[in-house]
Amino acid sequence: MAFDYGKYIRPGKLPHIWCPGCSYGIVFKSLLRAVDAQGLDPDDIALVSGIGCASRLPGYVDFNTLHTTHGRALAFATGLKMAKPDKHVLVVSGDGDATAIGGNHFIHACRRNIDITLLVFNNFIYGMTGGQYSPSTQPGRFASTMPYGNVDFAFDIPALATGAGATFVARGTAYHAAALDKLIVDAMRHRGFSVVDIVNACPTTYGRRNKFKSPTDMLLWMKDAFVPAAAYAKLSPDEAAGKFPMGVLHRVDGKPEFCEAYYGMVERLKS
Amino acid sequence: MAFDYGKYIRPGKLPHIWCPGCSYGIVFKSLLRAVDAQGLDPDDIALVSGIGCASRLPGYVDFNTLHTTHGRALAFATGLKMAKPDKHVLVVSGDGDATAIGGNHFIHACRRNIDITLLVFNNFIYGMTGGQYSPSTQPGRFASTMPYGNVDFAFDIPALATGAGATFVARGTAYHAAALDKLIVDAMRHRGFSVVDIVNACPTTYGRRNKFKSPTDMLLWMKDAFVPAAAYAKLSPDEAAGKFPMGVLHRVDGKPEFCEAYYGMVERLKS
Amino acid sequence: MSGRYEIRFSGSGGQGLILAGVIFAEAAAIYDGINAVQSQSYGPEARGGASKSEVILSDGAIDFPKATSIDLMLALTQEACAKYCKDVKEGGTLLVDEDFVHDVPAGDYNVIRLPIIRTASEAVGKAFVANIVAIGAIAAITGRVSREAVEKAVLSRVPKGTEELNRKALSAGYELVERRTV
Amino acid sequence: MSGRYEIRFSGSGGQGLILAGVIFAEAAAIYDGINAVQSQSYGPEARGGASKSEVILSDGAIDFPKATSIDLMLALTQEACAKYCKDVKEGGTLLVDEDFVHDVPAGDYNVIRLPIIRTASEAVGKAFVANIVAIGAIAAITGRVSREAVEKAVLSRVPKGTEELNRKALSAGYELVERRTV
Amino acid sequence: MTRVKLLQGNEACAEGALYAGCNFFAGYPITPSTEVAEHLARKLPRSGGVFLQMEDEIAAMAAVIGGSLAGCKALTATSGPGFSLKQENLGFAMLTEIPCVVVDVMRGGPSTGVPTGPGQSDIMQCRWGTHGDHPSICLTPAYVEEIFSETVRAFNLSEKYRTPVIVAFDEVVGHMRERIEIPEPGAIPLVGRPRPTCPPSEYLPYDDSRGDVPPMANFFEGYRYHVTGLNHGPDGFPVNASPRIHTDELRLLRKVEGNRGDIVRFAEHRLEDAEVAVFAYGICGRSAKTAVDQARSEGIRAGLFRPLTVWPFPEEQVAALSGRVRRIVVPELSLGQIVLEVDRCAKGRCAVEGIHRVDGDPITPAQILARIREAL
Amino acid sequence: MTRVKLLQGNEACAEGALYAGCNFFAGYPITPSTEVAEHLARKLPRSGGVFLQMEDEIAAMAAVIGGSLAGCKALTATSGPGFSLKQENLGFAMLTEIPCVVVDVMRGGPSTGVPTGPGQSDIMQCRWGTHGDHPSICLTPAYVEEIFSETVRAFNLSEKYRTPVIVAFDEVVGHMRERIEIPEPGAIPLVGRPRPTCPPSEYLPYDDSRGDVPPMANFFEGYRYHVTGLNHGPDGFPVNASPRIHTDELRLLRKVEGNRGDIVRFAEHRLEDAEVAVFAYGICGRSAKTAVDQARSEGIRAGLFRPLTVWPFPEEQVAALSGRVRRIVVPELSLGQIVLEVDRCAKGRCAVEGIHRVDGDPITPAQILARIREAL
Amino acid sequence: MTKGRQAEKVEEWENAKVRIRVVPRYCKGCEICVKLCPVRALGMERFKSKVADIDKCILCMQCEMRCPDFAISVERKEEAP
Amino acid sequence: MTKGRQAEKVEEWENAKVRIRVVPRYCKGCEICVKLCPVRALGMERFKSKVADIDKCILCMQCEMRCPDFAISVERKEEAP
Ligand SMILES: Cc1ncc(C[n+]2csc(CCOP(=O)(O)OP(=O)(O)O)c2C)c(N)n1
Ligand SMILES: Cc1ncc(C[n+]2csc(CCOP(=O)(O)OP(=O)(O)O)c2C)c(N)n1
Ligand code: SF4
Ligand code: SF4
Ligand code: SF4
Ligand code: SF4
Repeated sequence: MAFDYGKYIRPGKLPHIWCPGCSYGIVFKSLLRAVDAQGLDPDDIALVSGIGCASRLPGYVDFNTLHTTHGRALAFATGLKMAKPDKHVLVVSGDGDATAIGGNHFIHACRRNIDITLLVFNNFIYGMTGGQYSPSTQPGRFASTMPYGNVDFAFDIPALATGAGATFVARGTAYHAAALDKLIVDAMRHRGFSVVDIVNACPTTYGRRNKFKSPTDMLLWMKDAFVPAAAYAKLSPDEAAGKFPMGVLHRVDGKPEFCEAYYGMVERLKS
Repeated sequence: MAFDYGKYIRPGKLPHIWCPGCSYGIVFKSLLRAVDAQGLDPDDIALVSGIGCASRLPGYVDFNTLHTTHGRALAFATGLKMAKPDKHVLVVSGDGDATAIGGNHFIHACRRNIDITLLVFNNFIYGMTGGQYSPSTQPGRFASTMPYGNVDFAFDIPALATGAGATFVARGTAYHAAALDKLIVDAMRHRGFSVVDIVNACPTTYGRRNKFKSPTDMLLWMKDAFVPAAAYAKLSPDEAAGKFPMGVLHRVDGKPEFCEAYYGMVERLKS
Repeated sequence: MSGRYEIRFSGSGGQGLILAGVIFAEAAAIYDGINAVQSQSYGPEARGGASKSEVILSDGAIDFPKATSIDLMLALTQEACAKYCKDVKEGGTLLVDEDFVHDVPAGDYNVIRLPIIRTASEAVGKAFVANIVAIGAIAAITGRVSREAVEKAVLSRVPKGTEELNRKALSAGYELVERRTV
Repeated sequence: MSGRYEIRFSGSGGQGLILAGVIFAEAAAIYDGINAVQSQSYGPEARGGASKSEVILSDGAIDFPKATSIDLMLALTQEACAKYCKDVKEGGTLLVDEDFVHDVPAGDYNVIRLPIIRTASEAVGKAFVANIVAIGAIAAITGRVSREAVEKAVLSRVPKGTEELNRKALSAGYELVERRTV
Repeated sequence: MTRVKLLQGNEACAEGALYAGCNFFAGYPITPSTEVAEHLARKLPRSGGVFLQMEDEIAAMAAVIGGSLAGCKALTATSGPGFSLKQENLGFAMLTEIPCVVVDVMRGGPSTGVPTGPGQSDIMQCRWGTHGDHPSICLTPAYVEEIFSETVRAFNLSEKYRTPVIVAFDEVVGHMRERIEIPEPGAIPLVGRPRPTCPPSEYLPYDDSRGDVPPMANFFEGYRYHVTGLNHGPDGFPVNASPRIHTDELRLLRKVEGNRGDIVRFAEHRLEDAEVAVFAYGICGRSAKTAVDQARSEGIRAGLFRPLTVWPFPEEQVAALSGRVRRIVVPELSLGQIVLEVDRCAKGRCAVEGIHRVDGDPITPAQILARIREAL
Repeated sequence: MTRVKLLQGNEACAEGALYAGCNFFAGYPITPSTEVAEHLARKLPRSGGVFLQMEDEIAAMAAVIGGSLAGCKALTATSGPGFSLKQENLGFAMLTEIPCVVVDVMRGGPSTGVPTGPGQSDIMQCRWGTHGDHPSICLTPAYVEEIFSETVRAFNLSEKYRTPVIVAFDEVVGHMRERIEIPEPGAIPLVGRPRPTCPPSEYLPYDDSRGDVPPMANFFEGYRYHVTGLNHGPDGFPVNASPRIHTDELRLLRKVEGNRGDIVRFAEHRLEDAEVAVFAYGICGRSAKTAVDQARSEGIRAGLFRPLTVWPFPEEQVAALSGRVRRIVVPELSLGQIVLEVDRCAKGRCAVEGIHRVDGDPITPAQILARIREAL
Repeated sequence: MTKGRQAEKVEEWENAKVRIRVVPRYCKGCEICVKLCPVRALGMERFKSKVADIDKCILCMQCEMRCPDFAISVERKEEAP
Repeated sequence: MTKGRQAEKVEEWENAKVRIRVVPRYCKGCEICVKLCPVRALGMERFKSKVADIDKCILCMQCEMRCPDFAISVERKEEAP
C-alpha cells in the first residue's frame, strides 16, 4: 500500500509552492512518514518554522502550525514547549533561517538541551529571496551575492551544533529518503535538543548557477557525496575529498533536558 | 622597572568604574602589556566593545575606541576591519555580550575567520545589570534570575568557537596573568579569527551569591581549577572533576583569512 | 497619456516573462527611443503560480506604471489567463498559447491563439525560449517596436553562448504571426 | 504638601544606602502608617561612584517623589557630600561621617558629624552595617518614625542569620545620637 | 496586613502580572526594567509558572508569543534598546492577534543613552516602532498602585482584544517605592481571551463574521490551525494581493480604535473651570499635580489631564479640552513627542506648548508651575 | 550612449550609491530590496569596494557604521522586517553622528505581511522607529531617475550633517524599470563629511563650539578618540545626569530641523490656483500626477504636492498650502500615517482626508480622481 | 478535521502486479521520477509525468519515494493466491 | 596625545632594594594585594592598601600584577654594584 500522506496534509493545499524539482517535497514526505511511524496524535504536535521556502512547510500539515519570523522559530518553539512540556515540538528551518539570522537561537537551543527537534533544510542557499549565498554555501560556489565565486566560509552545521552543546546531531539527505525517516524518528525520540541537517536540492537558485543540469543530477550528487559516518571514518583523505559523513554524528544521553530541569525545580520548591 | 601603563591609559580616566576586587582590571593590565609587547602603533589599533562592565574598557585606552550596542561589537568590528584590513581590530566582551545577545555575531566571526581578536571577559554572570545568570553560568550556581540555583546549562565557550570554525581558541584566567599576556599576544599574531576566553571574578554580583568570601578567594579558585591543557589531558576523570583546561585549546593554520580572501577576489577581478 | 499602449505578459513563475517584459521595454526605451516602463508582480509564492510582467509604451510621460486598460495581453497558462484577462480593454488583444490555454474567458477583445511553447520546444528545440518566441510574436502583432531594436535587446540580455538559439526563437515568434496574417 | 519631610542618604555605590532608604520608608509606611515614598539615583556607573537614596515622608499625598528641599541629608563619603549637599534646605541638617567627610561645603544648615563607619567596623564589628548604624542615627535625629517600626523594618529586610548583628548596629546608631545629645 | 507592602514600581508591575494570572515570563535583563524579571524569577517557579531568561530580547518576545499561543498569560519587560529589538516580533503578535503584555520601563536617550536615568522618549515608538500598519494599546501609569492596576488592566485588554498591550513607564516610577495594598483575589475582575465554542472542524482562527475579535483556540487543544505573519484569510492561511488584506488590517485597527470608550482611561484634576491645562503622564503627571495645586493656591485656574492610556490617543478628550482652555502645557521627558499628538488634536483651538527635559532628571513641579504662570 | 539604461528602481539606487562614492555595502537579503545588494555584489568588488553579506540585519547595520567610521561611504538596504531589526543600531548611528545611508524598500503589511506587494506603511517608523529622541532625514523618490538622484543626495546629506539618512520607496518604484541617463561624473556635486583641521591632540569629536555639525575624524588616521552610544560630552566620553545631555540632544535635532531649507525638497504640480491639493509621495505621487492632469482636463482646479523629503516633514509648506486650498487629499499605501502629519500641520485650516489602500496593489489614478471630484 | 476535500483528477495505469497513479495537477514536470526509474517505465507528456510502459515496472518505489510533489504513487496489488 | 595629566597623590615606601607606590585615589580596598602577598608585607588602613613592612618584600610582584586598579606598583631598585 502506498503511504497515505493525505492523512496529514491539509485538504486543498496541494500542489505546494515549491519549484519543480525542489527536493523539499521529498523531505516533507519523509517527515510525515516519520511522524506516522511514531503513532503520535496530531493534536499533540506543534510544527514551527521561520521564513523561507522550507518554512512554508507547516502550512501544509494538519498539526498545530506556526509560521513565524525569519530566524526566530526556535525561540517561539521554546515558548510553546516550556508552556506545554509534554507536547511534541518540531521546527523546520532553511539553512539561512537556522544558521544565518537564526544562529543565536540555534546555539542557545543546543545549549539549553530543550526537547525540540530541529530539521534544517540545507540547500546551501537562500531560496526564497532568490539565491543569495548562505552560511552553508561552500567556498567557490556561485550565488547572486557571490557572482564571482564564494570567498566566504561555511559552517559545518553538525559541528556547530555539537560545539554548542546539542545532544543529538545527525545528517541526512533528500536522496537517502528512507534512511532519513529513521533519523527523524530517532531525533524525535531523543529526549533533549536534536538537530538533523538535511541536505537538499534547490534547482532554481542553486542548481542552475552551480552547473547542475537537472534536479535529478543534484540528487545523484547526494548519492555519491554522502557516506554513512562509519564508512566515512574509514576513508583515506584522498577518498574523503568531496565526501561528507551522514547518519547520527553526535549523541550524548546523560545531559538533563531543560524542561525536566526547570519543572524539577518547580517540584522541589513545592515540597 | 614597573610597567608604565600610563602610556596607554587616557589621562584623567582612572580610577576606572569597576568594583573593588573586580578582576577586570587585572586582565586590562595584561591586555596593555600584550599590546606593548608587540610594539604596535596605537593609531593602528581599534578596540571595540558592546555593553556591559567589560565593555567599558575601551573608554580607558588611548586607541581608536568604539563602545557599541549590547552584543554587536563583532559586527561593528567586522565593518572596521573590512574597510581597513591592514589595521588591528580587537574586541572585548562580557560573556553575556559575546555569547548571549551577541552569540550570532560570535559564531559568524568564527566561521568567517576574519582577522579580529576577541577577548571574552567571562565572569559567569551579567555584571552590569546586577547579577542575572548568563549562558556561561554553571548549573547549580546562584544569580538574581536563578535564585534557587541555575537549572540551565552553560556553553563551553572554546568548544562553541571551535564548532563554529574559529582558528585560534584559547582560555586564560585573571589569576594566571602572566600566561595571559602570552595568550593575548599569540591570539593577536594569529592571522584569522582568535578568541581568548578569560575567566574573571565578579565579586559584586557573582562572588557574594556563590559563597566566595572575598575577591581573593575567587582568584585562588582560578589558581586551583584551571590547569594547562596538556596537564589537563593527563588527569583521570576523578582528578578532572571541577577542573578546566587552559592555554591554547584549538588552532588551525590553513584556513584562509576572510579579508585576504575578499581582497584576493578584488585583485583577481582587476586583472 | 497620449498614445499610451499597455502590454501584459503572463504565465507561470518559471517561464521568464519578467525577462520578456524587460527585453521588450528595453527595445522600446533604449533602442527605439520610445518612452517605456516595465513593472511586474508576483506572489510571495515567487516560485510557480501565476506571474505577470507589464510594459507601458507612450509618447508622453508615463506616471502610473501599471496596466489597467490593456491593449495586448499574453497568457501562456490557463491559470494566468483566467486570473489576469479581466483588465484587457474593449477591442484589445488577448494572445494565448494554443496548447496550454483552453478556456478563454469571454470578453470584448480579439483572441489570438498561437503554439508558442510548442514552437519553442519543437521548432527551436528548447521549451525555455518560449518567452523569446512570445516577444517575437508580440512585436509582430503590435508593430510598435522595430525588429532591429527587439533583436538588439534580446541579444544584450541573454546568456553568452545562447545568442543563436534566441535569435532563432525570436524569428520563430515573428513567423508565427506573419504566417498567420498571410 | 503639609508636613513634607525630605531625607537623602548618600555615599558610594557599595554602602547599602538604597537599602537604608527602603528600610526607612518601610518603617514609616508599613509599620508606622505614615505616607512615605523612596526613590534613588545612580549613574550608569552602578558600580562605585556617588549614589543616593531618598525618602519623603508626609501627612498628605506625595506626588513628586524626589527631594528638592532636603530636611536631612546623610553623606558617608566626601564625594557624595560635595555632589549632593546643595539641595539641603535652609535650616536643614547635614549628617556626615566624621572620618570620611572632611570638607563640608558651607551652607545654611546644621552639620552633625558622627563616626558612623567606624562605629560599624569597630563597635559592631562589620563595616558593611554602616547603613544600619546610619538608619539608627537618622531615626534618632528626626524622631519621625518609631523605634519599634524601624527595628521591625530592619529585621524584615536583612539576610537571615544577621539579625543580631543588625539589631546591634541599629542600637549603636541610636546611641551615637543619644550620647551626643546628652 | 501582609497585603500592604512597600513596593518598587517594577515589583508592583510583577505583582500586578501575577494578580492578572500571568504564568509565563520571558525576558532579557536591562536597566531599568530588570527588577520585573527578578521578582518573577523568584515567584513564578514557586507557583508552577514559567520563567525564562532568553538569549536576547528578540527571543524573549518570540517565546512570550509561543507561551501565549499555548494558553499562558505571558509577559515580557524591557527598556529602550531591548524594546527596539522586540519590534519585529511585536508586529508579529499584532498581526496574528496573540495576546501578551510588553512592559517598557523608559530610560534616557536614544541608543544606550542614560541607562539609569528616566525618559519618556519611547512613547512614539510604542505607536510606530514596528513596520507596517498595526494597532497599539499603550498604558502609562504614574503611581506604584497604578502600575499594579494598569498591569492587570493590560492583561485584561490584551486577552479581550487579542492584541499585545504595552505598559510604558519611566525609570522614576519604575524604581520608586510606595505603599500599596494588593487587592484581594477577585477584587479586580479578570478577563480571558474569547474562546471558540464551535467544534474544531468548523474553527476559523480569524473568523470576523461575528465581531472584530475572533475567538482564539490555544495550541494543543484539538483545534489544529495555522498561524502566520503573512497576511491571511479567516482560515489563517496566507492570502496575496486581495481585498481581504485591506479589510483585515482595518479590522485590526478598529478592534482598538473602535473601542476607545473601553480602552482610553485618564485622570482629571481640577479641570472643571481651568484656563490652563497640563497634559502629562508618568512622572510628569505627578509633578504636574503638585504644580497645579500650587497654581490653584496662587489663584491660577489650572488643571491636569493625566492619560492612563496614551495609545489609542485620547483624541476626543483632548479636542474637547482644547476648546475649553486657553493653553495646554505638555511636560515630557523627551524633546517633544506626545505634544505633537496634543497639537494635532487641538487643531489650533488653543495654544499648545511643551516642556522638555532629557538631562536625566525629572521635570519638577517648579518648572511646570513657572510655565503655568507664564501661560497667563 | 552607455550611460542611458533601462534600470530597475533598486538598480538605480545601487547606481546612485556608486555615483555618490559609496564603497561599502553591508546587508542581508530581503524582498523587495534584494536587488540593491545583488547589483552591488557585482559592482563593488570590481572597484575595490567592500560588499558584505552579514548574518542578519542587525549585523549589517553595525558593519555599515563600522565601515563609515573607518572612512567609507557606507550603505545598507532592507525592507520592513529588516528595517525593524536595524532600529537599535540606527539609533546608535544617530547619537554617535556617523554618516550612512539606509534604504527601505517598503512592502505590504505589518510582520511578514505581503512581502512582494508594495506598501508605504513604514513611514512613521522612519521617524519614530528607534527608542529615544533622535533626528530623522528620510527621502522618498518616486521615479527611477529620482531614486538615483535622491540616493546621491542621501549620501551628501548624510556626510554633510553626520547623520544616517533613510531613503524609503515602495516596491512598485523599486521594481519597475524606466529609462535613466546616468549623469557624467561630477555633474552632481558630492559632499564629504566635515573634517578636523586641528592637530589630533586638540581634537574633540563632538565639539559643537563652532557649529552644530562637529568635524569628524576617521578611525586609524591619528585622531584617536572614543565613540559611545551613551550620552557623551564634547570629548566623546560618557556624561551622566548633566545639562550637557539636553543641549546635545537638542543640537542633534537642530542639525536636521534647523536646516530644513537645505534638506526639505518637494515637487509641485499645478498647485498655483488649486482648490484641491493632493499630497502624495512614491507610487501614490505618480498616480496623483495622472489624476491631477485628468481633473484639470475636466476643469477641476487640482494640484499636487509631492514631497521628496518626508522627514523632516515639510511643515511650513503644508501649513501654507492648507491656507490656500479647500481640501488636501492624501493617498497612501497605508491605513493612515503621513495624513496625520498633514492634518497636524493644517491645524484645521482646510479639510484633510486620506485615501488608504493596503491590499497589495497601488492606488490608481482613477481612485484619486474620484476623490478629487468628491472634494468639490 | 476533514474540511471538504475536492476530488482530484488522477490518471492511473495498471497491470496485474502494480497500479501507478499520477495526479497531473500536482506534477510539476521535474522529471525526477523519469530519470530515477531504473527501468525507464515512465515518460513525460506536455511537461507531466506519465507511465510509458507499466509492464517494465519492478516496484522499486524510487519514483514514489522521490517525487517531491505527491504526484506519483505506486501500489503493489495483492498477489492473487 | 597627552591631554593635561593631573598630578596624582602617590604614597611611597622604600628600602635599599625596592620601592612600592600606592595611589590612594585608585585603591578601592579590595585587599587582593594584602592577601596574595606571600610574606604579608602589606596591610589595610581606612580601606586603602599600605605597606606594613617594606623589608619583608621579596619582589615577587604578585601585588602589582594582580591589583585590578593600577593602585600599587613595585619597583626593583638598581642593585648597588
Ligand atoms: C528579518 C528578515 N530578514 C530577511 C528576510 C528575507 N528572507 C526571507 S527567507 C530568507 C532566506 C531564505 O533562505 P533559507 O532560510 O536558507 O531558506 P530557503 O528559502 O532556502 O528554504 C530571507 C533572507 C525576512 N523575511 N525577514
Ligand atoms: C539590547 C540590550 N539589552 C540589554 C541590555 C542590558 N545589559 C547591559 S550589559 C548586560 C549584560 C552584562 O553582562 P556581560 O555581557 O556578561 O558583561 P559584564 O557586565 O558581566 O562585564 C545587559 C543585559 C542592553 N544594554 N542592551
Ligand atoms: S527556490 Fe529553491 S528551495 Fe525554494 S522552492 Fe524553489 S527550488 Fe525549492
Ligand atoms: S559588577 Fe562585577 S563585573 Fe561589573 S565591575 Fe563590579 S565586579 Fe566587575
Ligand atoms: S517526480 Fe513527481 S513532480 Fe516530478 S515529474 Fe515525476 S510525478 Fe511529476
Ligand atoms: S590590590 Fe590594588 S585596589 Fe586592591 S587593595 Fe591592593 S592596592 Fe588597593
